[in-house]
Amino acid sequence: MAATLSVENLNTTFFTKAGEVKAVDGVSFEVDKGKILGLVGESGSGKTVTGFSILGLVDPPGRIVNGRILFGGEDLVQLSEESMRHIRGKRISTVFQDPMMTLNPVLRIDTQMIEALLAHEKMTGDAARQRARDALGQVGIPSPDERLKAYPHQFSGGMRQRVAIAIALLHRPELIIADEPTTALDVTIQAQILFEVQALCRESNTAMIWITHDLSVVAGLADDICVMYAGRLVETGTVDGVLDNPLHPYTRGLIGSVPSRNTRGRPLNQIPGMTPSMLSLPKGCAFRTRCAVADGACEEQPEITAPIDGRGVRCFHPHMDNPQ
Amino acid sequence: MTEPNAPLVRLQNITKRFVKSLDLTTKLINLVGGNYREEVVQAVDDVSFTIGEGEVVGLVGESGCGKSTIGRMVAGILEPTAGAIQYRGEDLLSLPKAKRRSVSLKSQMIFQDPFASLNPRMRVRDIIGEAPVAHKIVSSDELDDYLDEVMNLCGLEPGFKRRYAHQFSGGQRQRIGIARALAVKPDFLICDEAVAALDVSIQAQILNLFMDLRKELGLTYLLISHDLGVVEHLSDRVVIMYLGRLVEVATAEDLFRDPNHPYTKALLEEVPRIDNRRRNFAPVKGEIPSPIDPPSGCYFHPRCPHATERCKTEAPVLKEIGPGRLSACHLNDATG
Amino acid sequence: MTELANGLPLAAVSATEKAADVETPFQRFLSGYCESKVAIGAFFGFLVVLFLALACPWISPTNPYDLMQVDIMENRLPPGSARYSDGMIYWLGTDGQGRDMLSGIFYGLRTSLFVGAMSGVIALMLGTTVGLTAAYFGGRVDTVIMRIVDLQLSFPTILVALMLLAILGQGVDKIIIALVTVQWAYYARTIRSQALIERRREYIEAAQCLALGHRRIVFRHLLPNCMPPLIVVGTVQVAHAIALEATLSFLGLGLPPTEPSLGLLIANGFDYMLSGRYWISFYPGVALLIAIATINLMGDQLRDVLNPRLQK
Amino acid sequence: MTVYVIRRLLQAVLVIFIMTLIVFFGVNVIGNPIDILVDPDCDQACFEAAEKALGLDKPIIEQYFIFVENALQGNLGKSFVIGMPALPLIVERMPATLELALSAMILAIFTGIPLGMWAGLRPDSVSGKVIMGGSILGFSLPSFWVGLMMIMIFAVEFGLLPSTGRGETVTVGGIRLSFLTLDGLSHMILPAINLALYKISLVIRLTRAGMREAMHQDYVKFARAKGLSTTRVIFVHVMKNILIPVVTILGLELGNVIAFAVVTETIFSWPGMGKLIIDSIQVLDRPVIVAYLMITVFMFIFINLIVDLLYSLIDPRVRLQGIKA
Repeated sequence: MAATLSVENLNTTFFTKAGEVKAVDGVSFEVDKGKILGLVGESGSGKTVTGFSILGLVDPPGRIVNGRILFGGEDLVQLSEESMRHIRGKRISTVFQDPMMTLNPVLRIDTQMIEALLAHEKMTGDAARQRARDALGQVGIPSPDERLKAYPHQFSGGMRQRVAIAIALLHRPELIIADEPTTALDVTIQAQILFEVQALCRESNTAMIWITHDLSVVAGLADDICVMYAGRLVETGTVDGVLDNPLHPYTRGLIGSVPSRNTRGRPLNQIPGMTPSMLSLPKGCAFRTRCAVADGACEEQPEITAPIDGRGVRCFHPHMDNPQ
Repeated sequence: MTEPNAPLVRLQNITKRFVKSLDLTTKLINLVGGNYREEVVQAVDDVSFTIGEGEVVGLVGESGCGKSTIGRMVAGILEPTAGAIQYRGEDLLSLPKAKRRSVSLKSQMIFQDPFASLNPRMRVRDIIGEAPVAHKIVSSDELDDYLDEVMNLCGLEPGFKRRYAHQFSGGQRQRIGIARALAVKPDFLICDEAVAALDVSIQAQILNLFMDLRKELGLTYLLISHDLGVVEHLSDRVVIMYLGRLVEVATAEDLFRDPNHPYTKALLEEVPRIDNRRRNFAPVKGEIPSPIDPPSGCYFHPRCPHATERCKTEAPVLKEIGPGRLSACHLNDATG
Repeated sequence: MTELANGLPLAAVSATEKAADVETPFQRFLSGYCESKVAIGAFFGFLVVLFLALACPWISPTNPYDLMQVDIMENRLPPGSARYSDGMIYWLGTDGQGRDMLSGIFYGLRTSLFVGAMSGVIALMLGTTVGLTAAYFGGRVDTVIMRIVDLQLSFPTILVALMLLAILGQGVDKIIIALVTVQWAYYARTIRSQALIERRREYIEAAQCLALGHRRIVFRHLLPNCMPPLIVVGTVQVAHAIALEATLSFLGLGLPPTEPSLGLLIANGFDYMLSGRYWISFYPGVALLIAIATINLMGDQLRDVLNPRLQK
Repeated sequence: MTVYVIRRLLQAVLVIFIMTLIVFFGVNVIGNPIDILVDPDCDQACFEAAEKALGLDKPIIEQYFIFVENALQGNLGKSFVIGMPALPLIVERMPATLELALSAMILAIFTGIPLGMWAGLRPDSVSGKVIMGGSILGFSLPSFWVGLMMIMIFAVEFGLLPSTGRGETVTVGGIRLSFLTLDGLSHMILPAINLALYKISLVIRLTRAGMREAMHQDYVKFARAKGLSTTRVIFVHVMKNILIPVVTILGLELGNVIAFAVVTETIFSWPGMGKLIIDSIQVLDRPVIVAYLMITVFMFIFINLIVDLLYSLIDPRVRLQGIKA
């Protein structure tokens, strides 16, 4: 069975005044129907740009310089803006981080929902309103009829994010790209959203890419993980595989950095140094300068290898002494 | 965990109200029969707890629960509307001005936003060195050596003294903020979401720095955070807040092993954990109510799975339910 | 201690750092400003205007207000004509009284820039004081001050200035008073809103937490960070003041004929224009345009460079 | 919302009261009109008689109360010079000024907004840069000088357009209007453009700045991610967000345009209120000055009030605050 989405060797570069920034550098992954892929990385790792690249929404000075994005048998990179527009919102939809910013503050919710429907389907205004109302109900918004007439600022943060999710679900998309959708929310509200997203994906068999910096959220939600560092994928695999047996030193460091009940009273296993500037990455492996096991070999760029079945790691010295 | 012998800071019935008072027009309208009332936000409602010498107390709650307001009152940036704050047994608010200044210097705050918390027009040496010189902790001649010492302590390269804040990354900026606080030789650090804005790997560095400083300098911490992982990692005791009120106080061990209050339980249930895979999220229902218009009785009752009639009318008081454990829930009365 | 420090690549940095590594906010501002060639051009253009205005007693061919040097018979000569007595060229012609236009423009620039700068500086100081007071004290003081500011701003500047001058009469001091009156409110509003934003920022809270004195917080922490929008407003207002002064003088309400500004020169030419003697009004207008445009162009780039949203 | 309206109304009344004080006492400081009006050969008796006839012999406080009492009845005094009641004198001139001001505003809106949008959408294109350069020029051009140059080029050199007066007018409902006749329209072109020039630049800059800011907002990206067409994103999502501030500022600028008409009317001999006030200031015709000020104050307060209320109607965010307050 072909994957819903298959990204092959994607390169997105920003041509800034200060120099070229390879925000996404040779990224490849697949998402299957009904599966949730967690795309994990710290700020500046290129995870958001990856999402925008799939949607064809990379703004100048950035552009996709290389690679293929296969979706439903078509290469999205090659599609015209007009054909891309028919995919966006209909077959691939998105949820962004800050629900305060993603809904237009001066347009009513019904306007914003109905326009999304009419952009892709011919239907009467009444039918569209009906669909919008049902979608609000589906994501657990009480009294959707009244809420349709409200403006975004009349909703709480959690409710706004629900509206955004309702809009994303309007056309029953094949793929949802969710970019840190719960980061701005409180724990109890985050749990509600995660619960609903999970249920909706399972019901409708939608594939999803969940972009986040938070390993814990991915642990609870996703099936597979891709870890990004400085624009490159450094490790891929199933959630259990990667979190229980991380191969890349960066992934190991990242997991060790998360405070939890096991680390109580002990120093965290921190990664030294800072995230390098994307304008002056170290030659070869970008993680080299912060890595404990780096040696001369790392001055060359490592390729992704699969030392274990179903796993991928971009490292000359993957951590192998704990194979399960 | 033994009950700390000497409390460093004691909060007694602290209340903070923010009032948006009526303007002339609304008063005039009220005169002719209008019914406009002042908008009152009870940010902190009758909160009491202590922080022992050398202890790390975690203050946990969701947005709008008043945890930052408490931090700012303890740090002396805000004044409580009612109640008393004692520092080593001295009532901070009734001290004479000069004395109060020197006492409140002993409590320093680490802020959330590493960008907004450093003055962009000052060099690192002034950011860190201004206060110690102003308060005559060091003379300006000795300042350089002193700065080297403080900066080394915080993992900052002393050679960077002449730089401006914009030349540093988020993690380094946070270290500068910590150095600024430590430079006035405080006993007590209030960390208000001090790692929330940082990347995970940098966050770990700063958390380790906090632990090392505690060992090195015998500091006491009030750790304000929404992140239960961080709180569990560092705290000795934990205080849970909901909508301006205390909900539960317990040692970290007790609390995370056996939470008492339904809200605490819900929080612990729902915090995502790295060792918790593909779980079924079972969230608590409802929204966080607005502090302008809180529910009656127990503030948590509209969302509580165990709420009874009593919870709707009567606000539960914080009661001792075990050694060093307090909880504000009517359920504890029923069970024993 | 080494364990603490391992978060940083210490070895890579030498303990004594070179001055070049330290980028001051001013240097950052400068490199931002220099990104636009137009802005650099505007800056040098403005320097030239400023030089002409300052140095005019020494560089202008004649002193147009020294009656000894003016020959009333040589009035309304077109540009390029030569003086009868010594053959000096009137590059831009002469006006209705036979004065050299070029010299008149230099002197006019001097007056215009002086009035613009002077009123700008006074209005800035007044507005800053009032605005900071409002922001710092808040409450009733703030309400009263801001009501006055709103009131002032709801009336068109030209109208207020017109009325003031009608009351006060003509004169450099009078027009400066009028310009300050119509301008201070812009500065006050700008600094107040900026101060209210900055006051809530964490570095101010940090300073309070460090128990620094109020005066130190206001002048060392708050004020310097409120400057950027003030500078932007300042350039716009100075340009505006120069234009306004010229307009008022043109209407015969600004400066007296003894203190010729560019507006007055243009007004003088109005009468001759219909007979095709364009130069008496045209060239002073060009000079005025250059002075205002260079300031506006600089202000435009300043706005981009100092915009906090674009900084980071 | 009602509170908001009441609050604004109360403020307006207060402002008008303060303005009567300022205007009246301010204007009374201007030189003594008797000196100008009365024959220099006039003796003391005739001097006093003139003073009495004009009501200038009474204490100034009393004069003020008489002034307020009369003003409330619509009587703002008689012109010293023309001898006509000041109020009708000004009201008669008002349509000419309003006609000019409104056409300038319309010009500003219909050229400024499209140009600003274009420049905002393509900030780095040649056309975008030209528009911005033009707007800086428009911002910097002293409008009185531009007026002169326009007269010189279009009226003197080429004789294309008339440079003075209103031309042929049509009376509609007792109001004389120029823009309904071809001749009148040709008389209006130069002054209207002259008056509009600065505002066009302002609108371009406001629109462009708003456009550039809005284009980077997440809601625009989200709208695009919904698959909306570019036209819809720009003309619904972006436009509505920019138009709110632009329209608000323009509303407030209307007062400014009316005031600045003073200059344009003087240059083009347009027989409006502005020309009248300049003439009156020059002869110290106190009642006319006072009447003009009171009328403009009233007008500005009215305009500001309407704009504020409209603003709170068109911006949903303000509307909610109003309800809460």
